[in-house]
Amino acid sequence: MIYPILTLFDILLALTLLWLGWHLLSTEDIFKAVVLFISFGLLMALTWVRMRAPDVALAEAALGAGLTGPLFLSALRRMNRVLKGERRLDSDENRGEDHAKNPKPT
Amino acid sequence: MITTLLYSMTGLILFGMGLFTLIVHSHPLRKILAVNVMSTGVFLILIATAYTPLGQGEVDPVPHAMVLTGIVVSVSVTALALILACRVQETSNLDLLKKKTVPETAKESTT
Amino acid sequence: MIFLNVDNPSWMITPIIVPLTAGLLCFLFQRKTFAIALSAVLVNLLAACFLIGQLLTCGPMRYSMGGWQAPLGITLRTDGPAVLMLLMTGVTGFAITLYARGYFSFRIDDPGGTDRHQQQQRYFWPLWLLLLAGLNGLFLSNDIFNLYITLEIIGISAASLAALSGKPAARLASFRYLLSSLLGSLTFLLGIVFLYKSCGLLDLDLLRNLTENGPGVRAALALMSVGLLLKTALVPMHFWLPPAHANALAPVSAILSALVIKGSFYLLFRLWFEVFASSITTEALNVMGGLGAGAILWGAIQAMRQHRLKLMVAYSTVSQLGYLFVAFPLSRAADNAQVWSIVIFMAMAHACAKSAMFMSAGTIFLHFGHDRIQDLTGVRASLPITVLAYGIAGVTLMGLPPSGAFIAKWLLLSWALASCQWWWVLVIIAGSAMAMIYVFRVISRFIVIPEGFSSQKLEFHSRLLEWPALALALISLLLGLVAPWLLHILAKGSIDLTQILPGGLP
Amino acid sequence: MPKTRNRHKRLDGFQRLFLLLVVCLITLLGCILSTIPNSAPGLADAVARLQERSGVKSPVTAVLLNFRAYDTMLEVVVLLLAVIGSWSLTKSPLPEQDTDISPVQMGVVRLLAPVMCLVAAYLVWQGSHLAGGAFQGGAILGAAGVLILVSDFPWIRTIPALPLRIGLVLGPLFFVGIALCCLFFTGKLLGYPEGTAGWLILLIEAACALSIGITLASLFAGGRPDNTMKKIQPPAKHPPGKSL
Repeated sequence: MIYPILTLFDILLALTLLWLGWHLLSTEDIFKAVVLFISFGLLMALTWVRMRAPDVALAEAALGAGLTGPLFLSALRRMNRVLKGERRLDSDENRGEDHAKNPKPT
Repeated sequence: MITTLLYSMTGLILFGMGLFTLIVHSHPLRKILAVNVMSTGVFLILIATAYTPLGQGEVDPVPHAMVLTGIVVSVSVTALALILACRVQETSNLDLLKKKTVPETAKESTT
Repeated sequence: MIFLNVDNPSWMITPIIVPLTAGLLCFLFQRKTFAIALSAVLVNLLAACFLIGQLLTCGPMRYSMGGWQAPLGITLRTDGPAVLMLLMTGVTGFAITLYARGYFSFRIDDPGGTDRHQQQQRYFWPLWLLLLAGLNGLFLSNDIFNLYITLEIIGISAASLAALSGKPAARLASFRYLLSSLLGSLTFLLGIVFLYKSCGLLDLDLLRNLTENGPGVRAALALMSVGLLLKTALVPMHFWLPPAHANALAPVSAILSALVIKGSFYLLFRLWFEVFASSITTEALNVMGGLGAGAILWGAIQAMRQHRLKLMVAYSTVSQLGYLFVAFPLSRAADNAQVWSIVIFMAMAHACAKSAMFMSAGTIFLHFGHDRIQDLTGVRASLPITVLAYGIAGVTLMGLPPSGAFIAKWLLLSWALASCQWWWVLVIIAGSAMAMIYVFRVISRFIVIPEGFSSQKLEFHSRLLEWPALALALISLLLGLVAPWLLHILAKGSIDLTQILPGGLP
Repeated sequence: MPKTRNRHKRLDGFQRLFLLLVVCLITLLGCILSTIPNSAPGLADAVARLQERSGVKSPVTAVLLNFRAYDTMLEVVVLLLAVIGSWSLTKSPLPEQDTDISPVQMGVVRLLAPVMCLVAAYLVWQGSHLAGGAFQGGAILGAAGVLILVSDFPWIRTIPALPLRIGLVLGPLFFVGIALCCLFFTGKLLGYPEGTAGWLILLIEAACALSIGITLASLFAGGRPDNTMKKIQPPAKHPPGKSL
């Protein structure tokens, strides 16, 4: 009977999902969180396969891991660059004229 | 049935964890991650609802279509939120940077 | 040409498809965007009027997308509230489009920072038109998952619009707005999941006919309500609204305050009083009324304390939203069409008045370079029409006759007295009195002309900056006079249960 | 629940209260969720009954692009909206001189990108009978785009804005166009004429996959392309006069 094995697999998968989810949300290091998030996405793809949703699994694998992860990583890099002071200079950035016009709301 | 329940609960707990993190943590990236985890939780419940074990009939495809739609929506919103967060970060440091690099900003303002 | 018949339900897709296509074209071409946008909003307005006519002659209608009937396919429907909200969006949207044209050309003609303003204008039009399409889709849709997608369209475009001004404060506010809006839609989606799990249906008509009333449906309703309340910014969840609305560009503030909030409120109201009317308890209604009362008082108090004009107007939005929710507990004393009439009146009057107010505030900001209430003396000399528009819109906010808000408040008061719930009377009167204070506090500044004041700034004058605001303010004022006509539409379009198909597939 | 394990020390009063609230809420929702009887029929039967009229064999594709195609149409617009929003926020920060690409990476990208495009095309094509479709194909295309963007080929910076915009709008506009054509021919928006559903769906999927791919890549690029098109130099720390 395949049923108990499958249930065991389900429980393991669910616990791993929860564990990953909790860790990615609570680690101090954002980079680590993003990496955990990518693996979380891959595990989700596995879950979708288990739930007999191959379409969703394909989309999750491609989008969740293949795109959201890089998106987060590039945003993280961009933010770190800001923190380090190597800010990119835009020609369309605010020149502070609106600052002059509006004092801080009280 | 038990599978549906198990995965539904997992999804619900993921939703709760995301909600908690979204409100409590202040880092913008963390907030966006939290929203993603929340949405994954919701999708998991929906897919688990549609699940029927092998050999007991077809899986309901409508929730699958809904989740596909939802995943794409959540990716696009995530991307927008990330870019917005970067811009917030960049411009909120602007005042600080201005004091440090006065000549640069002066040059910049000639455009 | 069979589909050009007046009674063809296909007409109801016009307000969705036309702004959608126009928005795509605006993004594609980036030239002549104003012409595209203007024709789109004009067609939209005409379509709204046409749909009202169609409703009056043919009654409420259903339209199945792609010919697939209800349980599986997506249906749209028109009824009284929906077409009136379409009309509200059409009128307000038309005026806002004209104003936005004036606003951006003023900013672009302004020396300095031209490129930035051109960029703003370039992205404003597609975002606004797609937002309009999303709103119209929300008003017409009859499918709960489709409603979720329209909510997402509205949320994303509204947040992008709010960030358009490029100020750091606006970006931060927009980020918060986006996150709140996301949280709201996710909660809404969770509600849909609960609903689908317990009913297996997505169509609102079929859901209404369902007798099942278990805990699953209640939980679904609660989740969806919380999500929508977050998007509507009822008081404990209003934190995102004032900064987002006050820091945006003036036309954007008008759009956000007048239309975007009404979208989610309309959906909430429809869910409570139409779809799940049988699951609603008196306690839940009282909770909503209590929150509404809190919103009225808290928003008004905050509005009185503000030093910046746009923030004040934004807090006044928080306050005015409260009246919409006070109608909830009083609904037990009235029938369905009456509750709709009060809410629709209030929403329409507020949409026109609040957009007029934000437009006036924007014009004043453009001409004076700031909006500190303290220093806005003598605006009357430079911008008499704007001040007039502001004053008339203020009359509506206070709820004086003959404005539409007066009718709504009058109905609210009479129901409260009829059902012996006098505490609502106190709240409504207090809210109106405080509205009077915060409106007059600003107007008194505008009107006073200090000694030695010279109004030399008139060379910037643009008609598009002033007249749309005045027109909207006048509409909001005169809405009370056409009240019987609006009531007729609502009564005509009230929900006719016999019309609904019993879940038949083709 | 592992919720409280790690952060006991740093939770202040509000956070504890909120944690309690969330736990209560989730427990309540969990109880309700577990009591919902699994009796709701869902829409699986309806889909199965109408499957052969949809023109495709895969039920999910049938739902996405025929029965509930209106949802999908709006949802493609949501994607586009995200791009418009991001373009309105900022310019793309991509060009950076200091990333030097190793030849190995170059070779990998040169090999992988066409393969991914092929996979994407295959996914779109097989969407009519197996798992796959516009979103999956578009996602793969987008991933290919991300790969190319990361490798920082010099020609990326010279992509003019107009073709990019055409690529972005193509999918939604094509979808709306087909919808309106259907309205013209059958009197129903998105009601495909008899017998043409399969082809039309494939066409829509191809256009949408292309647009979704470009959309996702643009989202990764993180902003609007520079209209000046001369930006071979990195924008960082050079006088902006040159870039205009």
